[in-house]
Formats: sequence, C-alpha cells, structure tokens
Amino acid sequence: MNIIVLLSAGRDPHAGTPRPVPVELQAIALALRLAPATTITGLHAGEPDPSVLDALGHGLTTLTLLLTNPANDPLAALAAEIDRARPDLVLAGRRGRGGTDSGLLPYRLARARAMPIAADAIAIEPDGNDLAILQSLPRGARRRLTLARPAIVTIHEAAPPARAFAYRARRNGTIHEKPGIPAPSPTDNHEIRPYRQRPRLIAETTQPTTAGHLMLAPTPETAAAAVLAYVEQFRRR
Amino acid sequence: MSASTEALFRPLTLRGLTIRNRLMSTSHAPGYGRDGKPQERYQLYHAEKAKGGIGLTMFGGSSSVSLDSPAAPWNQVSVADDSVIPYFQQFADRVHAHGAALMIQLTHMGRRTRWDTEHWLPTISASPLREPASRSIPREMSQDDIDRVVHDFAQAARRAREGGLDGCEISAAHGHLVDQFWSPSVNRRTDGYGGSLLNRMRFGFEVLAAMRAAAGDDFVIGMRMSGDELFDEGLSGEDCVTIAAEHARRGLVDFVNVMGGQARDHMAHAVSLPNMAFPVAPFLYLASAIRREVEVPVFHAQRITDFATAARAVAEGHVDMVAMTRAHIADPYIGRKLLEGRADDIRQCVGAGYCIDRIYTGADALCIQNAATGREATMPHVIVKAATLLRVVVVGGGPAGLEAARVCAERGHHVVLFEREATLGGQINIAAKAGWREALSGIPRWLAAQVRKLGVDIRLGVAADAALVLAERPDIVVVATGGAANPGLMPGADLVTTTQAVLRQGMDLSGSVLLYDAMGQHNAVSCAEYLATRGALVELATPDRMAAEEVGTTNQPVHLRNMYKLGVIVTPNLDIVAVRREANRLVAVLRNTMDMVEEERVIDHVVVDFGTLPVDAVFTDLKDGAVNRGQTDAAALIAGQPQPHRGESGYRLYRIGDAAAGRNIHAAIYDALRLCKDF
Amino acid sequence: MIRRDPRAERDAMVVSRTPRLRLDRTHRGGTLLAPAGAPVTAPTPIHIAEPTFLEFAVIEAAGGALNRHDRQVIGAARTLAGRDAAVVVLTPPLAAQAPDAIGTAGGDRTITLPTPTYDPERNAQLIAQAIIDHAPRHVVFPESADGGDLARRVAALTDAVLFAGAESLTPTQVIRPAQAGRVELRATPPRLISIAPDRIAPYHGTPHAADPLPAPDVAATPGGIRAATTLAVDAATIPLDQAPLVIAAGNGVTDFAGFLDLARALGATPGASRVVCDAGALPRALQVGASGTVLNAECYIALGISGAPQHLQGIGTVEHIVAINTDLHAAIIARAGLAIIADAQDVMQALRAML
Amino acid sequence: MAFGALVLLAWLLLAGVAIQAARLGLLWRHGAGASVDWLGGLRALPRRYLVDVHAVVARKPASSVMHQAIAGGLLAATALLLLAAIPALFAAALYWLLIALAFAVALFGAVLVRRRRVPVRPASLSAGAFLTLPTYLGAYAAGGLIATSLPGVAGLLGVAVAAFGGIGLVAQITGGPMRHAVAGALHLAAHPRPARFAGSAASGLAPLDLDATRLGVGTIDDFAWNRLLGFDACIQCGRCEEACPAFAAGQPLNPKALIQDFCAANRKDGATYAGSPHPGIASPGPVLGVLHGETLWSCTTCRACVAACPMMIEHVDAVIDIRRNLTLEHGAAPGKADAALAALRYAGNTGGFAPTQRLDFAAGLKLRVLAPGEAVDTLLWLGDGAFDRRYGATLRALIGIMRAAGLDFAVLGPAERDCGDLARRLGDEAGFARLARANVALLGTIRFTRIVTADPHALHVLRQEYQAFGGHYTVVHHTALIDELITANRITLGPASDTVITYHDPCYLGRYNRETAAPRRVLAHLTGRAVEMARAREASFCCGGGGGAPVTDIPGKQRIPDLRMEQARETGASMVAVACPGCTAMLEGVVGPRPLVRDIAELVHEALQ
Repeated sequence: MNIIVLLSAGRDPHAGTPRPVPVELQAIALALRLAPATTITGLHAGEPDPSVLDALGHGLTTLTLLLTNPANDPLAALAAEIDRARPDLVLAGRRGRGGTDSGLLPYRLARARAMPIAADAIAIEPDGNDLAILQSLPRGARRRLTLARPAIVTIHEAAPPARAFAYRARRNGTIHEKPGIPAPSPTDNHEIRPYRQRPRLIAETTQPTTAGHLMLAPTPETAAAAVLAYVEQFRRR
Repeated sequence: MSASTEALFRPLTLRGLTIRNRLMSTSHAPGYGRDGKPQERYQLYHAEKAKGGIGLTMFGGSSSVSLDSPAAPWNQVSVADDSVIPYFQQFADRVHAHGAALMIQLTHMGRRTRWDTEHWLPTISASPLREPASRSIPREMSQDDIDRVVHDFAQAARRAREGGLDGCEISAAHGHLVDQFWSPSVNRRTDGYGGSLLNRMRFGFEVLAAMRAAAGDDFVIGMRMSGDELFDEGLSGEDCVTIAAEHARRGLVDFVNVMGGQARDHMAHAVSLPNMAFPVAPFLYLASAIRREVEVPVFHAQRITDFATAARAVAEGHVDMVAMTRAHIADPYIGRKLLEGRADDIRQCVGAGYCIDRIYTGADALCIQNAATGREATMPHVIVKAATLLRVVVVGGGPAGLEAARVCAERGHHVVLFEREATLGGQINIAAKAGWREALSGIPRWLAAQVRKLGVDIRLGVAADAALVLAERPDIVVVATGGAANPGLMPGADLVTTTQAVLRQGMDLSGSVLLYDAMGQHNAVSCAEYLATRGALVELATPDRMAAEEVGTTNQPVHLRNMYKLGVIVTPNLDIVAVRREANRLVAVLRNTMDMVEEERVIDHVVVDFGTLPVDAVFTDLKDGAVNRGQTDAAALIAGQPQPHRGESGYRLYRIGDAAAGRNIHAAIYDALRLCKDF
Repeated sequence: MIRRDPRAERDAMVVSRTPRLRLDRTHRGGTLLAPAGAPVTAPTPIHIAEPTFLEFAVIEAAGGALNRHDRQVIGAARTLAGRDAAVVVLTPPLAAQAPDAIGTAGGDRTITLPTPTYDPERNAQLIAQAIIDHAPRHVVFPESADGGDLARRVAALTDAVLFAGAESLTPTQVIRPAQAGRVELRATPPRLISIAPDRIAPYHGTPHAADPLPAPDVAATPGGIRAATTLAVDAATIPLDQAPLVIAAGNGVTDFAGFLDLARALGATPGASRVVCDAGALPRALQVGASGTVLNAECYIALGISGAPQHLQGIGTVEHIVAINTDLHAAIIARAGLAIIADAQDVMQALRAML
Repeated sequence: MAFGALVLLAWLLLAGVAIQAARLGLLWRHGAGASVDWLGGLRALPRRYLVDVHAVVARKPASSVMHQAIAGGLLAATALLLLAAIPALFAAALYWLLIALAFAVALFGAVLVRRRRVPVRPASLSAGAFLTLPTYLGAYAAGGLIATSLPGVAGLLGVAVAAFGGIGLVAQITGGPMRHAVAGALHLAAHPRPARFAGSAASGLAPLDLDATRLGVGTIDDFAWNRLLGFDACIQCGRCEEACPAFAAGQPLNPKALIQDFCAANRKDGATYAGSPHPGIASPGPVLGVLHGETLWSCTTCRACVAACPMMIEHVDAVIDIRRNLTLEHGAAPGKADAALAALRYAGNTGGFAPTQRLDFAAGLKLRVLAPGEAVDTLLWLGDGAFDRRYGATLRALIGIMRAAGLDFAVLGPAERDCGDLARRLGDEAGFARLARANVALLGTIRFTRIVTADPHALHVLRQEYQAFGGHYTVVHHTALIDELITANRITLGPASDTVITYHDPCYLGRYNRETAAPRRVLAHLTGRAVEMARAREASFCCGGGGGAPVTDIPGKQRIPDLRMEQARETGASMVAVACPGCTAMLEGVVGPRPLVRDIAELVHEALQ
C-alpha cells in the first residue's frame, strides 16, 4: 500500500522551537503497521523546517518537500503531488501544532481530490479494496468505519504511540526536494496576540458541598440500592 | 508537587512588579490600626505572612482617603494626610525583607459609615438613600464633593507610592462610594454621573485617572469590585463584567479583585464573607466569568480555604492570584509549607468567621484556632525547641489540652495526653454535630494530627486522676478538663435538659420545645436548628434583644435565616423564672425583662443553655502537691513571659480553657499557647 | 399571669400561604381576607417573527437530547443574533420532549436534518444547501469529535475558512488559540465558527419559541463512507482519564478480585487510591489522583477512600460523587453527592449481589 | 632429577601461557582500534598493580592476604624456576629452598582460595571453574613443594602433581579463572582510562563521530580491543555485585554478570558463567546477543562497581557505549526516556518547560542575569533543578548565602540550557553534543572567574566533559563554596545544633569527583552530632537518581532510594543532609516516616547569623 503522511511545521508549545507534531508522528507509526517503510512518504509543502525533517527520526525513511513560501496556501502543491504519487492512503494529524492549527487542510485536500475523509483514527486495516478505520470518540467510545480507497484519514492522539526518535534514522533519511506551487493563502483578517488562558465555564456553587445526600449506617442492601439509583440517573443522560 | 500546585508558584508580573507566587491576602480590616496608622502590631501581622511565603499581602481594608470617611470605626488606616507615609515605609521594609509584595486598599466609604465618630462630618453618597448596615442617610454629593473626593483619592495614591508600597487598589466593592455610584440600587442621579451604566461609572473613571496621574506610570493600581451584587435592584453579573472590561479597556486598572455579593445589609454581609455554612469557593464562578472576558489579571478571595482548591483556581485560569485571606489568618505559613512538601501541616481555615466577626464589635481580629495571629510581638507562630526537656502531662484532649500538648511537643518535651473520651476534640465535637457547624471539627482534627505526628503519648478513654498523673512523674501538669453543661439555678432545673446534652446524645425531642438561651452564643441557636430540623416545634426565648446576640455579623444572619426557614419562634426579652411539671407536660415561667410581666409556656421539653461550669476535680486533687499550688501568674501570662519558677523539685500545675472557666475555643487555645510556649 | 402559645397565635392569623404568606393582624375570629390578584405564571416565550437576519447553530444532539455543548452552541448563536435576529438550530431528529429544549436554549427555528444513520458526508451537503437556502450570517458548530468533523466538511464544501475552536465570542470578536497554543487569533466573526466546549455560556434568558423549518432538499449521492458501526464500550478498556463512570477502591476494600468483578458488572472503569497501589493490590495505572490519573468522569464511586488532597485533586472536575466510607469526617464525604457512612466492603458485596 | 623436571615444567608452562595468551589476544583483536601508550602503561604497571589495585583489594584484608599469598607465591616460585636455566643458580641449595618457600606460600594461598568457597560459597562469588581452581593451585604448589623438598621418586611424583596443577591452570587461561592473571596484567598496562590512575574523574566517554556508520557499541566487536581485554581481567570477585544499588534493589542488573556477558559475547563457545545472574533474567537477550535492554537501563551510572573493582574495569563506560547504540540507532530507551530526550531536544531542559521559567523560583529575588559581553566573578549555574519547586528552595538558600557573603555573582537565566548529563547517560550523544556546544558557546560570550553549581551532575559535565568541546572552566560545588566562605569568615553561622544528621554523598560529587571532605566540614559547623552511614564517601550508595534511572524506570523488587533511606535510618539520624537535586528528589520521594531531607545550603542558610 502506498501511503503519504502529511507533515506540518510544528512548534514546541512551551519553548516555541521547531518540533514535530506528535499526532503526525503517531500517523507515521500507524502507517508502519500497515505497510513497509519504503512505501511510506512524508509530505510537506513549505520550507525544510527542522520540525518536519525530525519526522525522519521516528520511522519515516523518505520525505518529499514541496518548496513553497510557508505563507502560501499549501493546498495546490499537495494536491498536485497526490495526483502524481497516487497514494492509496493519505494520513494526517487531526490538528497541526504550530500554524493556524485548524485541522482544515485534510478536508480541503479531500474535497480538492474528491477523496473520502475520515477523522480521528486510532487503527487502520485494509478491508478488501476498502479500509477499515477505528475512530476514537470521546469517553473511550469507538466507531468502526469502512472507507473507500484512496482516502484521507486523520489520526487521533489516542492512536498508538509514535516510535521513539533515533538519531541515525533522522540522519540517514532521504529527502526529495521539489518546487511547490505558489498560491496565496485564503485571506483571514485576524490579529495575533500572545495566548491568554481563558477559564472554562464553571457552575455556580451556591449549595454547600455537604448538601449531598448523607446516609448514616444504612444496611448494606439499602446502601447498594441507593448507589445504583444514584448512578442510574447520570447514566441515562 | 502536583501540576496545579505548581501553577500556584508561577510568578506574576504586573506593570513591572513581579510577585513571586499566586498566593495573596486581600485587604481587610483587622482592627490593628492605632491612631489611624498601621503600627507595629499591624506590620508584624503582615510580615509573618511574608515570612510564611505569601506572594502579595494587601493591608488596610477600607483605608480612608477623605475626612468624611472616618478611619475610626474599625481602627483603620487614614491616608488622608502625609503623616502616614513613614509608617508605610517601615511597613514596606518589614514585608519586603521576606520577599513579598505589599499593597493597600484605598476607599471612601460614602454612606457606608457613621457620622458620629471621629470628625462628625456628614456622610455623602451618589443619592440620599439609607444604608441598611450603618443606618446612615447620606447627603447627595455635589460636583464640588465629587471633585474633592477625586482629589483625595489621587493624594492617597501618591502617599502609598511615597510610602514604598508596591501598589494599591480602590474598593468599589462591599457598597463603598465608587460602587454606590455604579449600583442602580443607590445611584438615582439625573446628571452626568447617573442614568446609564457608562454615566454611573464616570466617578470611578475620574478617581482612577486622577490616581494614575498622581502616582505615576509605574505604580500598580487595581480595583476591588463585585462580580454580581446578588440582589434584584443591584448590579447583575453581566453589568459587572461590563464594568471590569470597560476599566481594563481604558487602561485604568492593572488588576481587578473580584468578590461576590455587596454587603449592604446583615444577610448580604454574611453572604459576602461566607462562613462554614457555604461551600468552598462559592463565588469563584464570578471571578472566572470576569477572567474570561477581561484582559487584566483577576484576583479573588472568598472562602478558598484549602490549597488544592486554590491551586485549581489558578491552574485552570479562573483567577490569576488566589487570595486565601482568612486561610492565612489561620496559618500564615501556607506558601512555605507547600514548598517544603508539608501540606499536611497547614492549619486550614474552618470558616468560623471569628476573626471578621470581632471587628464589627470594635475589637481586633483574632483567629479561633491560631492564637498567635495578630499577636506576633508576643506569641510565636513557629515554636522553637526548649533548652531543657521536661515531662509534661496534659489532662483533657479538647482544644485547650490539644494545643497545650502540641506546643509542649513542639518544644521537644515528652508529653502524655489523657482524654476521658474515645476521641479527641472535647466540646468542639459536640458543637460540630449541629448542622452547618460541622466544619468546626477541622480544629481538633488538625491538632490531633499534629500531636500524633509529634509523638505525643495519647491515652484515649482514660479518665485520669491524680494518681495516674503523678505516675508519669511529670515536671508540669496542665489540666484542661473542660466544662460541664450548667442547667441553671432556677426552681425546676432538674426538669430541664441542656443544649450540650441534646447535641452530644443526638436527642430527637418530639413535640414542643422551649429553648432558653442565657448565652447568646452559637450553642442555643444551633441546637434550635438541630431540633427544628428533626421536627420539633421550637420557641427560642432569650433575655437579649435578639437571638444569638453574641454571634457576630457574618454568622448571626445565617442562624436567623435558618430559624426563620425552620419556623423557630424567637421571643426576646424573656428571663426564665421556674420550670415545673403539670400532668405529663412542663410549664415554664418566663419574665419579660422590660416590663417584668410574667408569662407561661406549656411544652413538652425545656432545653437551656447557661454555658458550662469547670470540671476541676483533678486540678483540686493535685493542687496541694504542686510547687506553685496550681496558681498561674496572670501578669506573666498576659505579658507573654514565662511563668515564674525557682527550680523547686516537684511538679508545677496549671489549668486552662473551660476547666478554668467556661469561655470559647479561642480562649482555650490562647490559654494553652501563652502558657506552654515558654515551658 | 398569661399563659401563651406564640405559635398558635401566629397560625391563627394566617390567611394564606401562597403566593406569599399573608397574616391578618386584625383577625379576631371573623372571616379572613383572602388575597386577590393573578396567580404567578410562566413568562411568555419570545417569538421573533420577522428576523433581521439568521444565525445557524448546528448541534449534535446525541441520543436525541441536547447536551451541554449543544446548548453552548445555541447560546453562541444567540449572542451573535442579538434580539432581532433568529437562531436556526440544525439538529438530527430529537426525542419527543426535546423541541422545547431548543427554545429554552435560545433557538427560534429548527431544521431537522433527516439523516437516519451516521453519514457526515450527507449532513455536510444538507447543511451546505441550507446555507445557500437561508444565507445565515454565521454558522456555529460544536468543536467536538463529530461536530468538528462536520464543521470542516462544511467548510471544505463551501470553500470557506473555519474559525475552529473559538474560546471567546462576542458579536464583534471571536478568539481562538493557534501556533501550538502560544498565540491567539482574534477576528471579526467569520461565517463558520466552531466553539470549544465549556467556553461560551449557554443562553439563560426567557425561552424562545422554536418553530420548525423545512429540511433542505439534496439528492442523495453515494459517499466514501461505506459503513459505520459504533462499538460497545468495554468500560475496563477506557483510559481512566476518559471514562465516564469510575469506581475506585481504597483502604476500606479488602477483596480486590471482587472489586474488579463489581466494576465489570457495573460497567464502570476501575480505579484505586494511592494506598492500594502502593500496597500492590491493584496496578499503578489505576491510581486516581494528582500523582496518578486526573479524571474527567461524570460519576465517581469511591469505596473506602478517605480523600487525601492529592486524591481529591484527581476528581476535581467530577460532578457526581458517591462516597462510601466509615468515617463521617473523611474529606471525600464533604465532596460527595451521595455519602454513605458504612463499611465499603459490605456495600460492595451487596452491590455485587444486586447486579 | 626432580629439579630438572620441575624447571622443564616451568618452561613448558611458560610456553603454554604464551600460547594461551596469544589465543586471548586473537579474541581481543576483534575489538575496535584504540591508541594505547604501551611504554607508559608498562612502566606504570608495577605502580598500578601494587598501589592502585592493592588499595582496592586491601579493603577486604582477608582477600588481600589470600591474593598476596597465591599470586606472590605462584609468580615467585615459577619465576625462580625459570631462572634455573642459569647453571649457577641450579646448583645453589639456598635457591631451591627459596623456591620451596615460595611454593609453600602458594600452597597456603591455595588453601585460602579454597576456603573462600568451601564450605559456604558467598552469593557474590561464582562457582563453576572456580571450584576446581583451588585444586589446580594446590596441586601446582604442593607438587612444587614436594619436588623441591623431597628426594627421589617422591620428588618426581611431586613434579607430576605440579604438572597436573600447572597444566590445569594454563588451561584455565582461556576459559577459566586464570584468564584474569594474564588479562589483568595487560589490562593495567593498556587501561582505556589511564588518567584515572592519576586521579582524574573524567569518564572515558569520548564524543562520538555522529557521521560514523555505527554509533556506539552495537556488537561486541564495537568495543575497543583494550576494553575487551579489560572485561577478561575480571576474576568474578563479586565486589561490584555487592556494591551495585540496582542489584540490591532487585533490578535486572548484576555488574559482574554484565562483564561476564561481554566475555561470553566475545567467544562463540557459550557461557560458562556460574555466578548470580541479573535478577529476574533467565535467558540471554538480544543486545550483543547476550543482554536484555532492561539490564543496561537499570544502571544509575553511580560507578560504585567501578570504584569497587580491584581490576579497574570500566563497567559504566561500557554501559553508556551500548546505550549510545540503542538510543541513537534504535530509539530504544524505555519508559519516559524518549519524552525526556525530546524535551531536551526541543526545549533545552529535561522537563520541557519554557526557558523563561528557569528563573521562576527566584521571582522577587532580583537576580542579576548576565547579558553577552558582561563579566562577573562567580557564575551561578542553576541547572534543571531550578524548574523544580523543591530544589528552588535550595537554590534560594544558596543565593541567600552568596548574598550574605557579598559575592559578585550572576546567572545565565533563560539562556542556560541543561548541561546534557541526562542525554549523555541515556546514550543520546547527539543531544549531549548539541547541548554542550550551545552551552560552551554561551559561556564563551561572557567573562567569569568560576562557576558555582549545586548540581553535582552539572559540575561533573561542566568540569570534565565539556573539555572535549573546548570548554575549560573552574567549577566549584556549592558545598565547597560554602566551606570556603566559612573558612574565610565571609559568613558566620550560629552555634551547632544537636540534631543527629547524616550526610549522603552524591555519586557525581563523591565518587566521580572525590569531593567528600568539604560538605563534611560544613556539616560539622551545623551539628555537633554528625553520623556516617555504613556506605559513605567513595563507597556511598546511590540515591537511584543517576543515569536517567528515574525516567527509564526499570522495575525491581525494591526502590533504590528506599534502600538508601533505610541505611540512613540505621544511623539513628533525624535528618539526611544532601547536596544534589537528584538526591533530594529521590530521598524525599521515600514515603512513610523517615528522617528529614535538607540540602546543606538550606541548613547553612538557616544557621546564618
């Protein structure tokens, strides 16, 4: 199976230095479960950012760099390369970590190439001519999808861990550089400011915490029945 | 240290001032001011928190900027003239020496004060509406009044700066002058200072702009404000977010210090200073809502008593600085203990409100469980080891006995503690059985954990007598055997039961109950709530003018509210004269204390509270054999000096707490600390 | 001497108790004056008949009912709509009692998306068509797993930018994090916005009247998703930090095999206190607390756990806590919605017997 | 007749030794090249043997007597016999008496050798060929003694017995204990870290050529030949096993078995090792064909084994060499190691913190932060402990002391990066080199007289390991600085307390850098009741925090810090004084009632007057 793993220029959330996006490294690890390393290519449109190159240390052996201005819209360059390489599967992280981090690009690519897309995979298997995708949903729930090939699949943080970094693999990886297709980014008139943590909504807590129901020395059976009744009322929601 | 506790120790930078961590104490009025100045006692009180690792301590709650907002009522600080500046400088040096930042609160109280103190000047406000708590009807401020007060605020900010303080806040909370202008419940003006919210904010804008101009660009200026006045006619949560956002947007404030409620009357006051009847951090949601929308750091205080809640509040971004004001009164060493991995050693505030309640009677703030707070000149927060190690026997494991054992063990002595009951805690265990007073059990829980940790030899279920005590060959015997309920001396006293007995035994008294309270303390009202909750028809009679007259401003309204809800009938101005049995019911004879007319009640039960009488059998038995004959030198005790001792062989004997005379928890603990700290 | 019964005296003066207590101090045994006036009624719902413009709120309504995030999405759309515009809620079919919920949450119109099974491709087409049909100013999605997926599909279909995961929203400004959370982007609200959970307040005002609108009409085309099945969740395999229902054993539990049995029978994910893990009775991975796993559960059952501060930090966000402990003063009792003072081991056995 | 036969036997045995040595030499030639100063090594050999080796051997006096008797007796007797080729000597009766005496000493030695394992073999001593060794030794010595002291047939019989013993011993050169005799001597001459004999603390870890085809040791042949030689010098005395904290904790590492694994890997004839195994490991693993990764990751690099080894074998360098291969080529560091290395790679510190947070601990202290081009007398190297609140208290105390003494000092602040100790010990030499270069470049932009640090790992790396990157600095540990300040009366302490305090030597300070006196001198000012743990100074027992052990987190039966804390408890101390952020964290992590853990800086700061 021919697999392309989309790589983005990541940044360390604390230090701000170039750093691969963890969920993209997990995508590489998933790809390696599906196919031999020689059929897996990392793909990035932009500059040879160190964060992208470091992906080679995590099991990727080949990387294709479509050289464009990082301010450009990478869509056209990536779409053209996918047309050329005809992969069976394109993997991406569910969100980038260092750019706009909107997670929109895989969807635009899917639309541009008329490929189906599925999000948040934690496992992928071939299923005849299709793909069987296991999706991670909140609270440990899972959904199994059958997806036509070729497809784009984004990977969830709950996927198996990435391979550890190996310096020699990073050094020995093959990098193909090609010119990309310059295309202006969609204009978004936003202002950029340092992040300010905004708290999540919290409930008004005017009732004392001791206002909970208190049972003093009930029989084990009464207690058990009360526990079940209490648990049931929240399970139904 | 967990990730969220870690967040407590991130520094915060405000306009060039770096505060070492996110722990703070908000400005409050402990009643330590003297002649309108923060003198030694006041300074040492805050320096102790600085020593204990706090990041920012703010003093001078309601410090006055103008003469018509007198500083006298709560022994407060007057910043209305330059004579205060040298005190600020000395204060700042004391606090800075320990690495903490120091700020003051500046305010004009407007109508929330009295004209009959200090200068006898009229009170002023936005509109002439009565203030319920101080019962003053102010004069509506003229433009001249407004200009004068704006100028006074500016001069006060300059004084704070020249005094070397790190910053100041204005109080626009608790119904002070600036929020009297904001709140539609007070401001009925029709000029440029009334009407729309923007107009109502104009006075505050002028105040803050003038302060900035006078104090310079590098001085931190913030604002304490409500996040929701919590009554229909007042400012809503949305109004308060708008107010905070507007001030932040205009660059008028470097921080907002958010609280919930407004404090204009008794119940609102109790809500704004939530006691143990409230959950932990009841108004964090208000600070959080402002923090979400407003881009200056947000501070918040209100019953954040445990470090875990504090840490979460900061880590999850609800606040930038978490104020543990009463928590630091209970233990000024919170920061240091957390850093040293001694979280278990933190004496946690139980929310009794003893500190704050005292100041409304004109007294000084004292902690119900930490007798060293506010007495830093004479009482140690950190007990040092003694040079000579002694054998100490403490009889009684109530608050007095536990504190005595703790202090003696901290001194390094060998301590044996006898307790008649199977659990430690004494009368607090009884008080904690009454509904919302349960949190009182935190006091003996901490003490018991400390004495266990310090290796005190605890003998539970042992009613010590003189022989048992002497078998330990003690150098010192401290008798802390507490008090027994006093049923009174009136005819028929044998027919009544006591509040102590009701709570201790968990009596379910059915039918009608006359509860006679001669003390005005928590006991009777708690007991009334306890009985009424269980279905009894309760009438509470008291010779006082109201029930629970001895219970302070932040606690009494909670009791009264509960009694109203439970249908307890309160009849003031009655003395109990006699109780007698008629058929299978009781008749109580009561006498009105005003017109002396007697009346009767036919009821099923009479419960009384006459306080306690000392339990002193052990003391009496040991007295004659003691080298000091059981006498405590009162002069030395008051001065914080060691008890006189000429080195005679044999044991010294002292009695403390209710074993000396029925008083309260603080008295018991203070008795123990001041006596034992020098052994 | 007078013999008085203050309670009876007071009761004799009561005329009525609703809507508020009325006492008649003139009462000497004659007819009592009953209160006149209208009974208190619920406020009339707000009906926006001729909206100045429309706002879309796309909700998930999993299981046919609105969840917290859905209400926040409608709240966000309400904020954008103000008083005069109408909020159109696009929702999967709702359970019978739920339409009211849309109005209560601040919605003025309802478009039911007739997609019987999981089909995000078709839903995206329907929403894109609805956008063409109604030209809303904004479309607000929940930034949840499926909601976020749908939002991106719609964005790709309509060739629009998605302002993903907004954490703050007013009619004039939306804010979201970017660049690994190091910066935030602020913009005038673009057409497509998804909102992060628990950031934008739901609507709390007077309910609106929510009227149905016809569903958009799009011919069904075969998509790339050939089949979808939601798998039954084995509670024991849910990572502890994601589990909705956690049951944990502490010092008060002695039979750990029985405890794991109970967890299985209850469909709960097992956890443990530090003491239990330290003793090796349960694996370290099960440890709940600041130094173990911090939970995001909806409901937590603590068996024989006293609630050390570290432990309580681990359950800080859990709303519903059941604590079974012999110590009334244990810290966890104060945190519990249901506190049972009893031997945890006994209750555990009774629970097992009951399931 | 017997004399002649005995001499002939000696010469034949010598030839046998030569052949066997040559066979060993062929095995060692598998190893990678290493430049060895043969001349200097051989010249230094007697001193290394008689002084350095015997200083270690003599820590166990019985072993010392045993070794002197057996080695001295055998070598003397055999050497003398070889000299009998000189006719004049052959004729001298006194000469034969001397030989007999030497054999007698050897026989006594042989008895002592036997008594080590019979009747009870201590767990740390190997069985196998070692059980037959006393027989051969005894036969050779007894036979020699008989041949030299009894006439006639008895004498000849003695020669036969000696021949049996001698041939047995020569045979044991390739496969048995006698390998130690041959390899040991050569090892002392060709030691891979000769500077250690001159007292140097530098490790033998050279920076790697990161462009090489093989990084670190991936097969046994990747070891330098003189390291292979060193492994063969092992006599399986078990002292490393007794010293090793990981072994004591039941982690799957036995340093003695490790060295024997290397020996086995270099031979294709299978393992003959008959000592204690790596705890919990039953079969050979994949690493070098013999080892399991867990064994290598259990090492705390504390060098207790190295310090205990009478043959001067360098266990720790070998472990790191293999870890380099595992990490750089296979990304195989277990547990949280990959996350820690990634944090170092991308954030420059082990916790992945924003660099600006390095000064959070000192908020409000107004520390001077050096900008490029500025100068200061003392540079305070904060270390990664600065991110830890607990250690922040130690640093604040140290800063308080330095201020009280009026020192001119400053910090690098956010520009400081981790020294690279963790990266290097985990085998990430690429990461280490990057950090080292960055720090050396940074230090090159400012001027200072010396560096002070409270972190012995940083001290070691800055002082010893940055030299290879062009960084030569005077680095002082904070305990040495405090000692100096007290001596110079620049700070005054209050009266000593009567708290019972025991001092725990950090491995990288005490063992690596042999600094054990200054902290004790400081402690003596603080308490009148300092006590020592059984294992102290260079024999100190690791806290378990070194070598990346906290991140690789290999499970054992117990935890190393628990063992160390138990040792502290045994002294009756109520406080353990520490001098390293790692030790503080590990020892404070011990749960349950235990002595308090305080850094010496904190105690001094409290005692300041």
